[in-house]
Amino acid sequence: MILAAAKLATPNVNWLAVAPEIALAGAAVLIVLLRALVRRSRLVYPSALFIAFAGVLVAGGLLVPQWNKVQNHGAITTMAGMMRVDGFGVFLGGVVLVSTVLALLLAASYLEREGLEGPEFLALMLLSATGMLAMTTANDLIAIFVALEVLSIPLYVLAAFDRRRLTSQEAGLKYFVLGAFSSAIFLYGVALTYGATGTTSLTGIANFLAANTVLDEGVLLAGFALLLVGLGFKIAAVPFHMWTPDAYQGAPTPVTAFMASATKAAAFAALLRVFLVAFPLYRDDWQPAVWVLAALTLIVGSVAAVMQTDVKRMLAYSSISHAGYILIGFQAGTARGREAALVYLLTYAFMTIGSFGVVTLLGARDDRHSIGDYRGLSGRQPVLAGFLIFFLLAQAGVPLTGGFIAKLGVFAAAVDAGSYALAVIGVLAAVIAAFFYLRVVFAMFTRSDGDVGTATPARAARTIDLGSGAVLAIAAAATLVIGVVPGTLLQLARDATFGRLF
Amino acid sequence: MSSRDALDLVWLVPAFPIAGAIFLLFFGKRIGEPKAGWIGSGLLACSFVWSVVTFFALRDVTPRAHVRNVFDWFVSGGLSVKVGFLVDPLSVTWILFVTGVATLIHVFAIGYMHGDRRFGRFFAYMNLFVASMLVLVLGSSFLVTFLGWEGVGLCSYLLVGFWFERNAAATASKKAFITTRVGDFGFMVAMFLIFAKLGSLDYSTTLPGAHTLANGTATAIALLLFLGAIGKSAQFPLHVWLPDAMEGPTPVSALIHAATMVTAGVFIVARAHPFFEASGAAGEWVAWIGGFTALAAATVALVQPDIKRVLAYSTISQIGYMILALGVKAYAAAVFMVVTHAFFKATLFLGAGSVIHGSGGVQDMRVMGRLRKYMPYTAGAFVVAWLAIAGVPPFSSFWSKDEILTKAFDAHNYGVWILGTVAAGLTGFYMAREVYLVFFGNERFRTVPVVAGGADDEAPPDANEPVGTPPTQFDTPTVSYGEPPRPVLLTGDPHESPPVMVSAILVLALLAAIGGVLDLPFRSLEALNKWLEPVFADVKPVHPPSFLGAAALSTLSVALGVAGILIAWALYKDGLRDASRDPADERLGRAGRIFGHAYYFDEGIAAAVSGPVRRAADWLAFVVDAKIIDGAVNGIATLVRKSSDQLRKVQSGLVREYALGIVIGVALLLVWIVTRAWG
Amino acid sequence: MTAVVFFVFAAIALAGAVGVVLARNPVHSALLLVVCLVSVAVFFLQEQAQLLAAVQIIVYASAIVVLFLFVIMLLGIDRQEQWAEPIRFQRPAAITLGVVILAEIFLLSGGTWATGAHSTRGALERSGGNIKPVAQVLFTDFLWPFELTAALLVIAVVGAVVLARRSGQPVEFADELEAQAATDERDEEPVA
Amino acid sequence: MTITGSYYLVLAALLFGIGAVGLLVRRNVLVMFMCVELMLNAVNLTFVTFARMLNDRGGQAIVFFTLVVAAAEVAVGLAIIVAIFRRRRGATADDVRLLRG
Amino acid sequence: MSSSFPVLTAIIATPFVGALVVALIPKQRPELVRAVGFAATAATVGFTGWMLWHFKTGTAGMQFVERQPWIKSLGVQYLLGVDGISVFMVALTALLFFVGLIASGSITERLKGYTIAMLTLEAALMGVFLGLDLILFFVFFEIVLVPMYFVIAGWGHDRRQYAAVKFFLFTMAGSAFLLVGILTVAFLHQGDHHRLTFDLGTLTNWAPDGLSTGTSRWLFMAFFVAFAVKVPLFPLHTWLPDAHTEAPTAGSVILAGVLLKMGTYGFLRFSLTLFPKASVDLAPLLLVLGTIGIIYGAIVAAMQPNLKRVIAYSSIAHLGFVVIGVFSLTTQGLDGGVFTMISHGLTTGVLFLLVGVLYDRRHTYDIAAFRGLWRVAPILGGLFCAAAFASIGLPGFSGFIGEFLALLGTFLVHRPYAVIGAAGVILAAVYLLWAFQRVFMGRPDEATAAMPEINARELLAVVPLLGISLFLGMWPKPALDRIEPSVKALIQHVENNSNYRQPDVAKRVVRRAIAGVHK
Repeated sequence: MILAAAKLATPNVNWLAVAPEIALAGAAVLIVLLRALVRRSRLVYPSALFIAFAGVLVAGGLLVPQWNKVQNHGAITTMAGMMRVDGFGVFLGGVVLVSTVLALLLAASYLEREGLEGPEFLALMLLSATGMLAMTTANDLIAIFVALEVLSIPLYVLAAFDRRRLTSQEAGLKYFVLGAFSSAIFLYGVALTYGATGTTSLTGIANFLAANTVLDEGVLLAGFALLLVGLGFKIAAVPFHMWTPDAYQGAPTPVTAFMASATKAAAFAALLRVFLVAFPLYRDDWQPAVWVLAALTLIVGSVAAVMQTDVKRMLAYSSISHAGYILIGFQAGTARGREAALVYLLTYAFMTIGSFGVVTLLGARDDRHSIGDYRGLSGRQPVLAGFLIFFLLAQAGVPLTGGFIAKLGVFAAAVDAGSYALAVIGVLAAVIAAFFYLRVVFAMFTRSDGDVGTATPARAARTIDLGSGAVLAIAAAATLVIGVVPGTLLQLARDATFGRLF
Repeated sequence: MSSRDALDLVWLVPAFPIAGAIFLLFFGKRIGEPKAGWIGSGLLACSFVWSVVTFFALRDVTPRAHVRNVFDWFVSGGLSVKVGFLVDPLSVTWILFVTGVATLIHVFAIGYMHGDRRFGRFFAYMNLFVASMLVLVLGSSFLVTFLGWEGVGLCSYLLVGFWFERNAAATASKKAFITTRVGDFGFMVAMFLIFAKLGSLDYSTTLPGAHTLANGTATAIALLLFLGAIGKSAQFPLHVWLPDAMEGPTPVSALIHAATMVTAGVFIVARAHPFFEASGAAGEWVAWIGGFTALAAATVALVQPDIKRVLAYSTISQIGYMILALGVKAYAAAVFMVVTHAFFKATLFLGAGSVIHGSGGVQDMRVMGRLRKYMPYTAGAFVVAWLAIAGVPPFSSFWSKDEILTKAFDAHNYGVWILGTVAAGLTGFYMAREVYLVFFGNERFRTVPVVAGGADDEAPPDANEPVGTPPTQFDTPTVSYGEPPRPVLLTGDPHESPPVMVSAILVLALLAAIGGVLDLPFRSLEALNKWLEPVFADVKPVHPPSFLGAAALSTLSVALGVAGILIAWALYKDGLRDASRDPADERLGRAGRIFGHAYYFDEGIAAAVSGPVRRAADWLAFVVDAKIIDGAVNGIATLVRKSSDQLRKVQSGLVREYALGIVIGVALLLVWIVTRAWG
Repeated sequence: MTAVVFFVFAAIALAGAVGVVLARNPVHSALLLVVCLVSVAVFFLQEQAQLLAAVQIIVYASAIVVLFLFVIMLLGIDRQEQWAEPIRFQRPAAITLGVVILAEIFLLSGGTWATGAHSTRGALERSGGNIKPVAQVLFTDFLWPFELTAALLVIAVVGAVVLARRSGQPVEFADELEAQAATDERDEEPVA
Repeated sequence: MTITGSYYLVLAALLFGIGAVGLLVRRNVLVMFMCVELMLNAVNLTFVTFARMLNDRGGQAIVFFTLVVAAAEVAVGLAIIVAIFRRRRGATADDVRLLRG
Repeated sequence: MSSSFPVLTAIIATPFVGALVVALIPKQRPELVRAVGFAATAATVGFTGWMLWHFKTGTAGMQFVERQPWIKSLGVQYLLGVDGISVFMVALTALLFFVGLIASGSITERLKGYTIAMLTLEAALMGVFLGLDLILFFVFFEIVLVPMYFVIAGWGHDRRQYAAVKFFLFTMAGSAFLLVGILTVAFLHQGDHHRLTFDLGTLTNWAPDGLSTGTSRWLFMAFFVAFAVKVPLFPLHTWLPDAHTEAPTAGSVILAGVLLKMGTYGFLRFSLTLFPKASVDLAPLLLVLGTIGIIYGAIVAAMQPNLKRVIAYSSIAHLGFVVIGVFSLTTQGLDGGVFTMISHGLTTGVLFLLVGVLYDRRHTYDIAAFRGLWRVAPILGGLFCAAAFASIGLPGFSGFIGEFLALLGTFLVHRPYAVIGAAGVILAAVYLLWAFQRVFMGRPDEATAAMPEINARELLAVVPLLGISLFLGMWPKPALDRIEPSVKALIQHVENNSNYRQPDVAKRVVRRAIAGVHK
């Protein structure tokens, strides 16, 4: 048996490449162990928290040498080609980890406040982040599929984590049912692609398609159409978006922030990689479809948000429309488009986590966020109101915020690629979006003459704790810096996408 | 100091009143009555003196024109406009009588405006008014003239609406400004056309260049300028503002009618006559409009009950003569008429002012009568001016009007000549009617029952009453045709005005009497004609009339004038038996009503403005703008909101529907894929 | 022989699948799912995936379906389901779309399904079991996803524990939520 | 007659379709979830069939991952279902609609 | 200060730094907030004055140019410069903000936020007029919306939410097309020259030849929409009356005085330079809309029952003159257009300030609520009267010079528009004098009789503006001398790149003179 095992040609593992995932998963496992072994100590939760942050920070720290290595020596392909660590992956890995650490910071105080302390929460979040990280570097449809599940399943649980709230459970259930459904569709797409090309490796597919002309391309086309559906579901592209408002609204707010930022980054990583690496030759087939998806996403996301009365739900819709902007960058299919998508994802992560961060702090115990409750906020909570106004304006794409640079990038990519109409739809969607951002802004800014009965005193008295404060400060600072001096970030994004993806 | 040096200082002429205006605007209230009035009058007198100096200086230079550019106003592209003054016989004639007459009116006003709470401001406006007029006539280019032209408009607005507490005054001032602005539109477009064709707006380059223009262009320019003239000179159809302008204090009316405003139209046509010369058709238009206005306004004046209103229509009529003269290219005659008219019309208005002042603010002639007994000097001056305007030789207007009619006849423009001649007869009648009703006949101001408490009719009426008094029935002292005679409130007898007023009237009356010597129709005595010759040198002379023919024509017009006077004498020599019944009106019957209502022209416009025009504007503002355009904007917003609501409905919360959404997406995506694979 | 087996079990599989959908009692659905899964296992056998066939029956047909049945019993929903469809058009739309999508897929396949390269991860054994070659691939080429599935299992355990743990008093917000929605709509100032 | 791969693939597609339609038409969450299993199963069949047609080991290996994923999903999914329906009657998906709009 | 002093950056940065300083002052110290606000705006006025002093007359090019790379990967630069077209807009902005803060003395509620918003707004507007990189310009163009939104929404009147949102969305929708247009120009240029740049100078040199006729027309229209909304041109104007009416006094002053000019400035700076051919071809569209604006704005203004709306609609009419002047593409027209931009800022500013004075006393803009105010408050009435006549375009005030030149320039090439536009001059008198009559004339009613006269602070805000308007009306030459070289260069650029030739009036005169000799 030992001999037989020895005969097995184990693939060459580049440990640097997998180290971040190991760090995250290791931290998660540690927390689980801690939870299992030490049952009744007050220290469990703080230590779990410490481990979680340590894990994320270590993982993040490991991205730095990865980046340097990748920049200096080219991409690392390892795990039998299942994994490809390149600038693109590292960059989005960074986005994921930044989102994770911010979401963790938010969650830390939120859980305490809501009496939901659970090391499991942290473990699940870390495991989900592991999946996301794996997704950013996955170079094989199966790896993507598994990573997709690794990131999704914890999210189902996390969405339903607040057991006292029916809405939280409902969010989990809906997300789960539809997530499983879309996974099945995605997997069928993988199957068809496999049948059509004989491989699930992205590079393999690309090479195959480059070397062979597939005469009966129907199965192939159907395959990647279904892949588009599966990933479109994760990024909440219309018409695969309908879970988003419900799941985002129902889930505990830090989870929503995490879902909105990190998941989107990971899913876009997969989407971009699959289509730009595996199917660049079929651009004419998928590009129009993506065009339509982007347009629909922009329009529906923005329009549907207009009449929302719940701020959290409105933000969910706005995240849908943001996906539309990123799709614009994807649709361009150029290096500029990829670059723009990356910039957008990072900026968006800061903006959206910032927004949800404020919402987290303002949420009542029932996690309702009626716009009426925000009335007069600038008087009661000037700092929080200021942050939220800033984040909302940034999301609206006001210049000198990251939101503008991000939008500028995708529009530039669209125009560069000749997709003028899509650019126009994008800018008009931004106008509609501005409408509902402004509604919230106005509500906060309106003079509160004490006529607002719904303002919960507890909420009014709530102070900003250290963690949340840090999140808001970091997110705001980042959004601002990106808006004012975007040079470094744009250069990073350019380095991340320099040349071909494979 | 050489003559040229003196002419270079011509800017002093408008500078005096401008300085006065600025000074009085800021310090008028502090200085108070009557010093403010004396300062205003004094500065104007300085201006007159300097005008005289300028006149003598100009006599010494050849050619008889001098341009003094003060500074570059603005330069844009090929357009260069300098603020400069053109001193030539035409402008000097104007500044002389303007400053002279205006000074006297100012002096008169010191008495007339006694007790007004805005005494200082009144003189500031008056000074500015004269200054604007001086800029207008002295301007070396169309644009500088236009500067004064608009300044005149502004001041007329301020002065007509001086007693703005009265709604009638407020409305009249607005009407004056807007109506003349219609004319200004013509002036502006004329300037555009002149610049487009001649590349400049200076008189010195454009006027000599006028003859190079195509006939049509010249006609267009001429008629557009004439539109401006119509507005300022209150000719048909833009005459409507002038009768209402009576709402201002009487010295203002005198200034408007005699010196500063209505003659501006005559001036601009005279100044720009090369364009009219270059155009064949423009002159005809001008002559006919002038003739028509002269006659029509005279008919309206026949039956007016208001002492000032008769004079107002008479002004329109007289200016009609001047315009007629311009139309038949009798420019010098027109200028002559302007000057004489300034004298007698100023006399008449100040006389009327004196009457109103002395009789407690009454303006209704039907309740006057036999006032010569109470105000003899005023009556004397008024009679002189009456004879002058009626064209009785040897008073001034005889000479000027006669010259115009002769020129019209010589120009073979017989239609116009007939209009003018008939109007001369009517002038005799209505002026005689006024004189008889006011100064002769029976005393009627005691026969009408006195209503207690009607203190609002006093002039100046409301300016001194405490704030917040409710408006009274008679907001304005002006009496319209068809209104019953108003009750009179007189605590004592009517009285003569103070010396400061009377002296001004008497000086003017003297001028009115002898003004004719300026231009007697005898060789070597045509002083004004000769003086103006350099200006109108380019006018093709009509063949000189035979002396006999001219004499015959004058005899005819004088006869008509005298006939008019006699008829009036017959009708009014005993005054009125019943103040509410006017014999002339009754004899004219329906025509009288039409005349009385000024052919319903003004009323028609008013009805149109408050009716269909207003409705159309309302429709534009509240239907087109608010409902359609803004409605479309809000409609888009509503559309988005409705769509949003629809999308919310789609988002039903039912997970199976969400799944259906995904499946629909898959199906559609595959449709596209199928078309790609099989297409 | 293979044809007969195929058609018989295809019929059974389809019947089972249709049965899952049509059975009004969830217990029946679960049992019919087993039928379907077992039939598929037969196809696995036919296609030289012996190990998979076994795993299919052990993991799927037994463990998973048992879990289903367990939950059905736990929730006490082993009853007839209302057959009425509350959502209008859901059924016709679902069936139409299902047919359309299938039609599209068949149209796209056009009879030639497998156009890909052969044996990219190594050929299958023609005779004998495929256990060894498949396992070999699993631990070499598919090492990374394999490692990731470890995380998946941790997740499944932790997730299930977290969710099923009975703690904290549930709060009913439903009524309040709806009331809030109503007031929200009233609060809204008309904009644009 | 020979049973080519296409037969299996068509069968798998049919199963997949039935599963998808089932998910749409059934109101019981558990049954919906079973339908997902049906779909995954169809995919498995597809993979195995392709593996045979392409003579590739990969296809079979992939099925293992599907199975693991399905198992994990079932564990978590059922936990969610239990958590949410423990206090309600029935397990009807349509009843869960606090969140909408 | 040396000549290399980055004065333009100082002009943008000063108010912004002021805003930051204000942000650090505690709420409880309103007097400090005010002091810093005044200091910042005054310093901006000072820097602007320095710039004006050192501005070289008689040259067309950009002066005080500052150039720094900003976003390298997109080739975006921090590029500032000022020429004759923008120099007075900068000055006007500095002045109006200074005056606006003086006029904001009645604002006590949330003064800090207000001051921050105003100062940010000033910085952004300065950036709009100084930015010479298309993206930089767009950044400022867009950012303007935010503080303006807050000024309206935070300190406006009853329908402020509606007005603020409408303003924001309307103008944002317009600039949406601008952004796409800008990107398109830059990328098409990149296609030709393999260098992505948004430098206006570079693109100006390339675009006229580099773009096909069709493309340049589309792009012109994209730019047009953005600028037309800002101007605003009929029928895209309906945000304006609402925004102006609901904004607080200083907000209205800035809106009318500066914000609207962003549109006309945009036409001058971008549309004409980048798309000269399309500008010539599509000028009739602009002329028609401008002319409609003149007449329509005036008529609708006349019918408004709300004094502020009257003035708001009058802005539509005034900007109509600017538009026809600019698109007459003649020296006089452009001179007049630019001059009217300045003049309108002054006169309408005064009118809004005075209406604000009324509002502070009576809390209404309803014309019917006032009567006979002149009697009660002679100085206020006199100033309003003067401002009204300045706005009407009375010679002697700046308004006349601008409108006259604009109409004259238009007349040279497109007579009907000029003639119709000139008719608008009549209508201006109608609506303003009518409103003036209703508010200030007649017998004062009791409510009006109790109103106090204008106070010293308010006078301090109003008088300088009116004084400058008078000065520029009497002696516009210094301004025109600085405007004209840039205007001429712009027309030269248009002529070089199209078959349009400005009519040379001077030549015509020479010809005519010769003809006259031969006659």
